[in-house]
Amino acid sequence: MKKYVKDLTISEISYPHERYVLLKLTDTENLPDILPGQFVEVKVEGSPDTFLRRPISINYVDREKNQLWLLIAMVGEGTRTLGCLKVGDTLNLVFPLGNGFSPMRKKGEKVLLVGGGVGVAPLLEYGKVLKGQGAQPIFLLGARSEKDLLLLEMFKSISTVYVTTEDGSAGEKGFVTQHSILASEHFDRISVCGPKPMMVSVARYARQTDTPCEVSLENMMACGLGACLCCVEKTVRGNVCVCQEGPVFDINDLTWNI
Amino acid sequence: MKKYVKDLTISEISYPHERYVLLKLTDTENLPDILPGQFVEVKVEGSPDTFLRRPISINYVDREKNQLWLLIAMVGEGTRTLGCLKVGDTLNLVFPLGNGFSPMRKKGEKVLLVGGGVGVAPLLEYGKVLKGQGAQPIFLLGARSEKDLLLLEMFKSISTVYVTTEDGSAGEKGFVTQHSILASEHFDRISVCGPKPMMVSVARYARQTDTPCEVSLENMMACGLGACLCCVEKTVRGNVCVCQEGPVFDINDLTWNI
Amino acid sequence: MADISVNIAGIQMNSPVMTASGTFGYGIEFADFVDFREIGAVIVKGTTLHPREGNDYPRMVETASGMLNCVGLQNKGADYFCTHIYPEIKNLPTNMIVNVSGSSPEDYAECAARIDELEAIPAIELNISCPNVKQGGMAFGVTPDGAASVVRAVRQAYHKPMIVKLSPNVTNIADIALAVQDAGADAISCINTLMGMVIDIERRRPVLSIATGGMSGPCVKPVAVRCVWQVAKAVTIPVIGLGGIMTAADAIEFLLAGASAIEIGTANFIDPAVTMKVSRGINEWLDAHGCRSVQEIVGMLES
Amino acid sequence: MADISVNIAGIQMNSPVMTASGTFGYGIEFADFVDFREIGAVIVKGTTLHPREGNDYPRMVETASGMLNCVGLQNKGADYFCTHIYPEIKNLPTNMIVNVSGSSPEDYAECAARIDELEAIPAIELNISCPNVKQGGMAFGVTPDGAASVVRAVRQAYHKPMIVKLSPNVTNIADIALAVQDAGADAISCINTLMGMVIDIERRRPVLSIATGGMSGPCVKPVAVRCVWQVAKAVTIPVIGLGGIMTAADAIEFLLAGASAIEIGTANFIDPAVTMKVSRGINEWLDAHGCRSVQEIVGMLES
Ligand SMILES: Cc1cc2nc3c(=O)[nH]c(=O)nc-3n(C[C@H](O)[C@H](O)[C@H](O)COP(=O)(O)OP(=O)(O)OC[C@H]3O[C@@H](n4cnc5c(N)ncnc54)[C@H](O)[C@@H]3O)c2cc1C
Ligand SMILES: Cc1cc2nc3c(=O)[nH]c(=O)nc-3n(C[C@H](O)[C@H](O)[C@H](O)COP(=O)(O)OP(=O)(O)OC[C@H]3O[C@@H](n4cnc5c(N)ncnc54)[C@H](O)[C@@H]3O)c2cc1C
Ligand SMILES: Cc1cc2nc3c(=O)[nH]c(=O)nc-3n(C[C@H](O)[C@H](O)[C@H](O)COP(=O)(O)O)c2cc1C
Ligand SMILES: Cc1cc2nc3c(=O)[nH]c(=O)nc-3n(C[C@H](O)[C@H](O)[C@H](O)COP(=O)(O)O)c2cc1C
Ligand code: FES
Ligand code: FES
Repeated sequence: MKKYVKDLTISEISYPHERYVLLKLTDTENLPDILPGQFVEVKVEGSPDTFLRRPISINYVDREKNQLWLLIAMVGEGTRTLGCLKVGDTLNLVFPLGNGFSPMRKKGEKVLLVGGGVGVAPLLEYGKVLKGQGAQPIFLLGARSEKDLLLLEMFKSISTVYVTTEDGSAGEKGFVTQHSILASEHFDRISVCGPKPMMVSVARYARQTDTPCEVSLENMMACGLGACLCCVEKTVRGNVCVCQEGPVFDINDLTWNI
Repeated sequence: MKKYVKDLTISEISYPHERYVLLKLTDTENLPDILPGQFVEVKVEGSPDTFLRRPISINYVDREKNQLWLLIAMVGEGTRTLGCLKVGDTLNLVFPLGNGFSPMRKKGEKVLLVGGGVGVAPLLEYGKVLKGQGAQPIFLLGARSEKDLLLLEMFKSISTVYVTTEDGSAGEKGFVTQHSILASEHFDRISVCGPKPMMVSVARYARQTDTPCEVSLENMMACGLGACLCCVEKTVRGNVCVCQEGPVFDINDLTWNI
Repeated sequence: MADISVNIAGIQMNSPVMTASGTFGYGIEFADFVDFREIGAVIVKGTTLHPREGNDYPRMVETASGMLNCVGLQNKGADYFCTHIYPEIKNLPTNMIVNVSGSSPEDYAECAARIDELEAIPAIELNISCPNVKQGGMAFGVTPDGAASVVRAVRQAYHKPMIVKLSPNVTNIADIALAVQDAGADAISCINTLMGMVIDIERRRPVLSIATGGMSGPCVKPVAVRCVWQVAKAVTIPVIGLGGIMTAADAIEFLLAGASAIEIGTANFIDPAVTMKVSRGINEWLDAHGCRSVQEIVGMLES
Repeated sequence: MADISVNIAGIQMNSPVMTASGTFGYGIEFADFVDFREIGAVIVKGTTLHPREGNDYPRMVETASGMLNCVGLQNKGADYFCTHIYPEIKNLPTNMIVNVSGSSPEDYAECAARIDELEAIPAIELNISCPNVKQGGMAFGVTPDGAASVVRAVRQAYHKPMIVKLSPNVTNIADIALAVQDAGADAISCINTLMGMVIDIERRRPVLSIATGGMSGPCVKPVAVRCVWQVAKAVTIPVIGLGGIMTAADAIEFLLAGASAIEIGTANFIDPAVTMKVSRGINEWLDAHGCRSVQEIVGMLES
């Protein structure tokens, strides 16, 4: 897939949560082809402590408005600087990067999309695309408490959403792997994005139930292009670049202890 | 004199010229004692290329409003970043630094204050103070053309202003040292701030006419406190720190070839 | 338009701008961003005789105006390179130079000998300065004798132009430069990374898997310019300068310091099109300063 | 409140935070900003036996996240220090340590002997690593033998604690550390500046008057942490870490790497109160992490 480096203009900004910012970026030309699960490398201007670009998943692609959305957790200098941008500012992106989630494998398949924290970001686009292809995506989103559930209405507009919160303020109380849906329903496959411990426990569940499962990793990156070999993950084929052969991996390719 | 490091708030911003910004900063406490010709060291936030503070002369002190003015030429990354600040932003200053211009030496003395480019900055405060002390300051300001004359009305509100412009668009055509006032009037002493070649030629005139003369230097500085010894100027007493024993020097102390 | 072509030890280049090994993959990763005809050479990933898995993750940490890496020469070995990668890159329209590493002079020589057979590879860059492998090049690269022994061994086995890449982590880089010149190097490139360390204070351990790593990026530029200046004064063979170059102005600094060409590494991560832009920027600078060729400024410091 | 007092080679300090030589004048320049009781020591300007005018202006240039300087040890000499400066600073409520330089072992020793007589100076720091004077310390500091010869000479003449300051511009800093330990050093401080160069491309000449200068500031921190880690592993005497420290978190990095105390240099130019703030910040960090004293973290890297 052809990659681009270009400036997109921020046309909308919202703050779904005090620690998160949602940037809607508009391209002057048509947006290029993008697969769900791919990411961008963002250049952060005006932050002396941010030298490298920052990898951010593509949250949603709105072809009608020619918009690309980024949902960003403000965790450090770089992402906080992104959170201070204003409508009309431009953002320089290298994109689209990485492999993306699997496309629909069979018509009508039931795919459970499990997200935690800001890991929900790429699942929105993925759910939309799967549904468009004729699959049946179902979301299972975990958060600390109700207010930490991000873009819930958007997810609901696409498909069924199950929720767990650690404090029980919304959905079922507990972690995603404790949700009753996992016991009561069968899924053709699972895709997960979120904190590593969450991904590990979902992968464990998948392995136990013999469900195909892919996870989206967030290794530290320098180039995002497969050139520097900094972002490697150990796999059954040896060290591979998460930015190029990932960020999405079949759990059977990884050497995780599950 | 006691030095401070503190945040002042920008209460007014104007652009007397496309390449200059005038910042009026307000202190929450009373401004400390400040001598004309002293300077501040400004911390520039959000500019990855600006590591050190930037020395800027104190342009004017408005005790009624508790304001300190900085007149800044946007020449590089640091000063351009200062030019993008907004009302309400704060600026961290270390001040007041340096020795300052000579106070009035005798009642009614006629002091010629010669400024060029952004070098006019400290002369505004100096003229005001001299006048207040009972001296007779007279300004001679040089610029490339009429539009490059900065804060002219402010200068006029204090005392007589003579002007030269290189293109003749205002005042007499030529350099400050060519102004007819130098031939026609006698001055008790001269103070100069501006580009080095200008200071050298005024110093030469002063030497020829036996007029006491002081100049304000702009050597590159790191600490501004006399600690690092980076800003030295050769003097008859050896290398001395411009930030501490200057920026104002009697021309007889310097080893300039005049 | 000024003439920015250069000839480095017999390798004719369209531009003095090359890519630094380990930062540009095999070139193809940047095909969407760079017109290869506009750059002088692509220096590909460090290649060793045998395959290497490299160091464990994490291999990278950001620093003030730069980064540390400890990739540790991950690559599939010389044979794999010759049979699988070479065919894919040999027709890229620029000089494809292979960066060669090893753990003994014999190792280096054997690896170089394999590359020697590849027609479309006009030169190698010998990395005797990688700080990230225990038994790797760094041990050789830091003494004049060690450096010379590797270069002599490779010189026997390799018959095309040989660039030798030096480490800045030494007391006297000019001595090492002289030793590798005497041992048969055709050109010298410097600098490789500066050895550094970052500690994660919350976890109370080094961030990088092998504790230390090599620092690169704008933060090292003054050290690199100094090294190039010292080396260029000492040797008669061409010097290729690198370390922290982000802009054409940075590149001009190296050329004035005595470099006949330059490489760009870490900056490719910030802007994948940077090599092409710097190449054009050098040309514009030369035009604006009335220089007809890049040669007119190499080493032209006033004194 | 944790106990942040430290004892470095017999010098009792209220805090592990000292000021780095050449960046804090004689201390008095910072009297309006710093409460001296809150810092461990002020290490004053480099002092030499005879007065020195230092290098010509320009002596400073900004770099990416740092700066280069080539002050060149401007000072009025040991006698002037003893008669004019010492009386003014001897009552400052902290340890006043004199940084001593020279151009021969005898020179160093004679200068140190003068300082030995000053009751209120509890220690000296021997600068065998200044990159900015031709005939200066750098030549000694870069070989184990050279370094040891200076330290031995001074050890004869000076009877109080002696800190020896090392250069990072060497192939193997641990070797030099061992040599100065064997020669009688009571503590080691590292690093001094990294040698670099910046070229003004418009004027086609080096910005600094003597072409090269010493780099300091955040850009050198990873190199400094690595040096401290290497030295602390090699020696048994205390190590004082410095190079690019701006915050308490930076200081903790050095302590974890094995430094028993730290110095702050260039950061004083950005925030004249930084030493006091870092000292307080270390205390807060220790409290927040359940440590009762700074000793609990010195060298405490997990492996
Ligand atoms: C493929 C990929 C997709 C991502 N998608 C998103 C997304 O859609 N939304 C989002 O908010 N974040 C996403 N991240 C994580 C995001 O890149 C980091 O949060 C960001 O780089 C932190 O930058 P900073 O300057 O704010 O923080 P820093 O000050 O650099 O670091 C703050 C904290 O974040 C951690 N961190 C820094 N960089 C990374 C990284 N690359 N990966 C993981 N942790 C890191 C650090 O270890 C540190 O604990 C993604 C990461 C990857 C690799
Ligand atoms: C005592 C003193 C008082 C000053 N007062 C004023 C003032 O009132 N208003 C004002 O606009 N400027 C003043 N200056 C100059 C001002 O400090 C510089 O213009 C500023 O530091 C440039 O910073 P920058 O990041 O924008 O430019 P940089 O990118 O750092 O440099 C741009 C250009 O400015 C030159 N420059 C950089 N620093 C200095 C410096 N310290 N002195 C002289 N030239 C420099 C560089 O050589 C370069 O050519 C004063 C300087 C001193 C020493
Ligand atoms: C991620 C990474 C990997 C590198 N791998 C190699 C390598 O395999 N061989 C080599 O000679 N240099 C390697 N280097 C060093 C660079 O080629 C270059 O010498 C150094 O980064 C300084 O240049 P820069 O500041 O422009 O990056 C690597 C550098 C980085 C950042
Ligand atoms: C302007 C300046 C002058 C210095 N003078 C001396 C000196 O006289 N003696 C010395 O041992 N170190 C001197 N140094 C080195 C510092 O003490 C310190 O080792 C170095 O700057 C690294 O620390 P930092 O990054 O915190 O500044 C000087 C540094 C600077 C920036
Ligand atoms: S980030 Fe460079 S290879 Fe993945
Ligand atoms: S700027 Fe440091 S002594 Fe003047």
